[in-house]
Amino acid sequence: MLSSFLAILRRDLLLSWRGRADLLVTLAFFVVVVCLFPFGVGAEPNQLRAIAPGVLWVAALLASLLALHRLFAQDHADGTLEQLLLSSEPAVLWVLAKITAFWLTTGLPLVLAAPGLALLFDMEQGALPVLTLSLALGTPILALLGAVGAALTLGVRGGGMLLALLVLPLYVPVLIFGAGAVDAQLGGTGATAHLLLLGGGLAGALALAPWACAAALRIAME
Amino acid sequence: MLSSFLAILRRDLLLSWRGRADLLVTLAFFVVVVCLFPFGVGAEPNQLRAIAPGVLWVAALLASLLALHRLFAQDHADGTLEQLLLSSEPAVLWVLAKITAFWLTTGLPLVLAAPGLALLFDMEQGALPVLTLSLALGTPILALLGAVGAALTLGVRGGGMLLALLVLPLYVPVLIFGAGAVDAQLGGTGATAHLLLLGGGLAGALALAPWACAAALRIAME
Amino acid sequence: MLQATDLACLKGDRLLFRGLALTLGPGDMLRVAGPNGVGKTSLLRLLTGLTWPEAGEVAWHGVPVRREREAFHRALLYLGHAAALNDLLSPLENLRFACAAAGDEDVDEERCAQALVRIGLARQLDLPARVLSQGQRRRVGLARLFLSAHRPLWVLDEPFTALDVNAVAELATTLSDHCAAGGTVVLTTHQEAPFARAPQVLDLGAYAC
Amino acid sequence: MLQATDLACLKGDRLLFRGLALTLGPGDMLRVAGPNGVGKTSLLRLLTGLTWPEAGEVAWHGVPVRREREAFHRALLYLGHAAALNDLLSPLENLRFACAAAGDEDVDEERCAQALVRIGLARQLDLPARVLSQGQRRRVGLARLFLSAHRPLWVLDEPFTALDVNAVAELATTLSDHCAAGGTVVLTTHQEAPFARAPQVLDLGAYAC
Amino acid sequence: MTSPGRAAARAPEGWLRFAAPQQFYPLAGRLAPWFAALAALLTIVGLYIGFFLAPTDFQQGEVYRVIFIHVPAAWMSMLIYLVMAFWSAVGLVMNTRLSFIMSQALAPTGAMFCFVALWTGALWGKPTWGAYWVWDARLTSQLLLLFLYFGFIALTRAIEDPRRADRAGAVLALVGAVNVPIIYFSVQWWNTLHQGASVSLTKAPSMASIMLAGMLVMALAAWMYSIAVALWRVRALILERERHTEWVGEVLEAEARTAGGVR
Amino acid sequence: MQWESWSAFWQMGGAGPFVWGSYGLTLVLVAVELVLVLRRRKDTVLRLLRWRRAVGKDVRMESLE
Ligand code: HEM
Ligand SMILES: Nc1ncnc2c1ncn2[C@@H]1O[C@H](COP(=O)(O)OP(=O)(O)OP(=O)(O)O)[C@@H](O)[C@H]1O
Ligand SMILES: Nc1ncnc2c1ncn2[C@@H]1O[C@H](COP(=O)(O)OP(=O)(O)OP(=O)(O)O)[C@@H](O)[C@H]1O
Ligand SMILES: [Mg+2]
Ligand SMILES: [Mg+2]
Repeated sequence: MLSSFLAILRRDLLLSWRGRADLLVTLAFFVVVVCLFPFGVGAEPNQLRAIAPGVLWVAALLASLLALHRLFAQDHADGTLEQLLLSSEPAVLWVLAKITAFWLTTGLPLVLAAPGLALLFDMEQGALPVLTLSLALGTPILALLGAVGAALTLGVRGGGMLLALLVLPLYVPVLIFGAGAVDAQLGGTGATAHLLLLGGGLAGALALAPWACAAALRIAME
Repeated sequence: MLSSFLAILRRDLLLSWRGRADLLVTLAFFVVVVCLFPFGVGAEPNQLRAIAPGVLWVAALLASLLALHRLFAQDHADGTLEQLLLSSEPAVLWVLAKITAFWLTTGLPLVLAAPGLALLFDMEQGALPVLTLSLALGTPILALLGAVGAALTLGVRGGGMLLALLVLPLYVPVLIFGAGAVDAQLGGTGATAHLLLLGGGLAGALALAPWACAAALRIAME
Repeated sequence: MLQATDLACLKGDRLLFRGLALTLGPGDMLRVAGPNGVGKTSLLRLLTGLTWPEAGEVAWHGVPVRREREAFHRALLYLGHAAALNDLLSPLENLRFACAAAGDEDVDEERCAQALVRIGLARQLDLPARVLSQGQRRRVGLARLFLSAHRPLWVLDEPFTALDVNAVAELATTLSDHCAAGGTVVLTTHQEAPFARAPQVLDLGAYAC
Repeated sequence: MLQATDLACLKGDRLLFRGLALTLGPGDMLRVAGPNGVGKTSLLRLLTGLTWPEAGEVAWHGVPVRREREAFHRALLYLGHAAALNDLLSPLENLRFACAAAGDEDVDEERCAQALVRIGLARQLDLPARVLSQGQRRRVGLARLFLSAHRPLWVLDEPFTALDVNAVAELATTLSDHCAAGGTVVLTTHQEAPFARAPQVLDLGAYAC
Repeated sequence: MTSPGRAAARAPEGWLRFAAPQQFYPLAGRLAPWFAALAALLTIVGLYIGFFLAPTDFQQGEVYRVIFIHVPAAWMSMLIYLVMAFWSAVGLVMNTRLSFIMSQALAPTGAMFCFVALWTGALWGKPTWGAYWVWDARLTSQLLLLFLYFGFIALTRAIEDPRRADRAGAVLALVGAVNVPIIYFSVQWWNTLHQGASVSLTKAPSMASIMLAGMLVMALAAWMYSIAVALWRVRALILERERHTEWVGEVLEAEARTAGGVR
Repeated sequence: MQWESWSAFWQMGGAGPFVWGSYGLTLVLVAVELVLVLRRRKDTVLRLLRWRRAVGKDVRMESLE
């Protein structure tokens, strides 16, 4: 059991490493979206400071969203998914392995890069740990929820965008609590409540999403 | 000549129609991103009004960007592109046809939807025509520049995101003048200069991008 | 023992076949034949449990395959039209992963490399699969046969496609050997291949509606 | 007249072949043979001008193909490994578009439908290509042959793959007819096919490095 | 059939001779150390001027000494992109491999200078403006230039077939070069429209000529450094690309014989 | 001479971290680049030698233009 979990984790990490571009480029997208904002809304420092947590979180969300279609698409197209479903191991196991690898290669870099970008918006240094923590708790939820969406839209025409439409509503609560945590910290009310909620959400998603995802994949193969 | 231009235009429009979801979903993505913002940055009306043009333009830009990978990917994967390159018609012609169809199905809906969304942010009614016009001039530039990026990254590992990295710097001027036009109108200085510059940019992109794109496609087939 | 009773397959508006029954025991090799589009691939996917039949049932040792999925899939090797190759990984990595994911935990790197060398990919062990030729891609998938002798049931969809003459002959031998050792093989092909013993033929055209 | 001189093809670290020369005139049929991975597909792509040779030159009626690209491509029909089918369009729409895009402006809906019926897709004219079987997909691509008699040079990469026995025979006849009418055919295949006159064989293995 | 013509084309006279990788490889090997030495020398002189001769700035204090690295790096980053675009154009028009190799050899160095300009600017900004980053036009366009560099490098690395990588990179470099001035002016306009010139780079009204001298010397050093590094990188790339040729075989054998002396 | 003592030099009138941060990182980047560039050719030579030995002498071509 564990060994096939590890085999899949290892392979997916290896794949990201092979397509290194992919790994860096999710990050690059995040960076670029964040940097784009000032061009849209103007370079007024106070305004930028006020919208910084929201912009960072929305950008992280979009970057995760964009990476989602890669989660199963390749394996679906080349027949690997078919083989995985014919494996005698339980599907939740390898689904979880794939999601873990996905988060490690797309979510984690965002978490690590966010504080640096926050400085571009001149965010208060005291809020940086909260920003990082909120992303560290929130991006795995995005990955888990997104995986269900990705599995549901697999091979469906217009899949990529349909996916966006399906998961964005699910992402909204994460966004609210994530950006809210930073805002609360900046506003002085403390972010504990928000962060606890995010943690709870993560636990819930971890418990449910892999099952939903496995079921969706089996349906997609019909 | 013209007949093959039309044949390709017709087919790409038909394809979008078949994959209707796609068409609606670019639009849906635009809508959702715009609606996401208030959740990220908080619902303070003045602030929202101030960032409205920027948010709308950034969302339009991201929506166009996301749709880009579909421009050639399918045709590349199934061998159609190979056949097109072996056609005796000049490549610029069908490249332009594809870009036109692409804009009609992804850019135009955004242009039409934008005024409605602007009202959600309580934007001044006087600025709506300028918003629409700036998008009408700007989104074709995005499509043209994006097509070059899409052609360059075709079949390259990490393509989707690499594409984002390549084109986003090129999109910045469009974003600046587009959002700037609306801001200028709202600020009372008049948007004519911005719109003229956008128009000039469109003419330039129309003259150069299809060639660059055709060259890039030929290179991609090597 | 694979048994199908009264199978029917509906695709969109079209009933491909119905009332199809078959029983395969150890040592049997079945060739599903019929013109293009008659439903061979569809039948094979039904037999593996990847899709549900419209009517009827597939059973493995008397148990419907959907009921004891895991036991059935431990006994099954299915190679479909798609080669299940990731373009970024080398043949060796692909094969290694395919075995690990299928639950063959005793297959190590060494044995995978041997299988690939045996199937004629000695020079391509470390190339990314993307650059392989069609026939070479096909071979990577087929290398799993050498590592799956312990799986009694092999279901192969057009295994000979894109292979050159020598490879076709060698593959035919491998399949014959598997049957001789008590395995069961179900395959489709439009090509003639030099099997040791002519396989049974199921002409799907006869069940077409 | 297609002429290649001193061709060399380099893929990554591997020089597939070099010093390859060939001349094909009207009525010639050439079968490029050799084991998997020897470079047949690569050679065909060089001949069509899709890729640059590492050394040497391909000329059509004495003019390098890259120089007068349009004239050459008006004379050429190339069908590669990929079927150039869009999954959302029906065979009819796909074929219609393929002809229009290639510049065959006189091919109308009627003729396309006839070609598809002739190749055995009468019942699938309006299905989306996504649901077709492998052999049916292949046939849609091959239907272009019936509409391309005016193109003298046909370059076909494994045209017989996935086809059933009848279709193979009919395709062989079509190709023989094209040559008899003064056309030129270059093809690769690992299968035997009943050509009217045995084609010349270019054994690529002999040029391998 | 074409070989005689090709043979003739392969031995052009004069300077053009060095367009052949085979000729350029040894030349680059001979020239690079000289440029490197020159770069080291100029750096020492420049830093000496910068730190020991140039006086303290009466407005900014000592922090201004960042200028001796900041400005040369900024200039160099812009110049290198233009040079890359130039070589790309030459490559596409004349179909010479060496030109593509040149532009690819320059890109990492350009990106490095671009990053240095950003980094030093940010460190300079904190004490002078109170923030590491403001959305000033010049800074912003520098940032976008960095993205253009990253895009170029990522694209050429992601494509394995060298010929495709060459040409795709060249198209991108040209498209980017057309856009660099557009980006620059649009950013400038955007910024001034929005917030007026609340911050502008303090162009010291009377930059002491000794400061100017230090800056220029350092800029020259950056030139020499770039040339040296690019030449070295070109050598590696040429070997890689021409590995199938006779002459590379000879070079490799020669290097193997003097094993250990490999540089 | 600008500086009263070495420590004054290192402190840069309070701007030490900024100035030395700039020069320091630049130095590091330049050093890294030089090492990478010089090693790259060495690696290439070794790799190609190994490759040539592996494939034998067949690969040689007189011209590739
Ligand atoms: C991240 C921040 C910064 C970036 C990206 C940046 C970028 C640049 C660029 C691109 C140039 C060359 C422009 C040209 O020659 O046209 C330049 C020059 C210069 N920068 Fe910066 N800069 C930054 C911060 C600063 C700061 C904080 C100062 C001083 C307060 C400064 C002072 C200068 C000066 C004096 C020049 C020379 C101007 C000239 O010769 O025209 N820079 N910078
Ligand atoms: N939605 C649909 N409506 C009508 N017919 C359909 C639909 N989906 C699939 N079909 C038909 O079902 C058949 C599927 O056949 P399948 O792929 O099993 O054929 P096959 O025997 O494997 O053929 P081949 O030899 O070409 O591989 C095809 O004839 C296809 O046209
Ligand atoms: N980057 C690379 N490095 C090494 N070898 C490569 C590289 N790219 C392609 N090749 C080899 O080049 C050959 C390409 O062969 P091609 O596709 O032309 O074969 P083919 O003769 O059509 O074979 P098939 O009969 O299987 O279709 C393969 O052997 C492949 O392994
Ligand atoms: Mg089939
Ligand atoms: Mg082939």
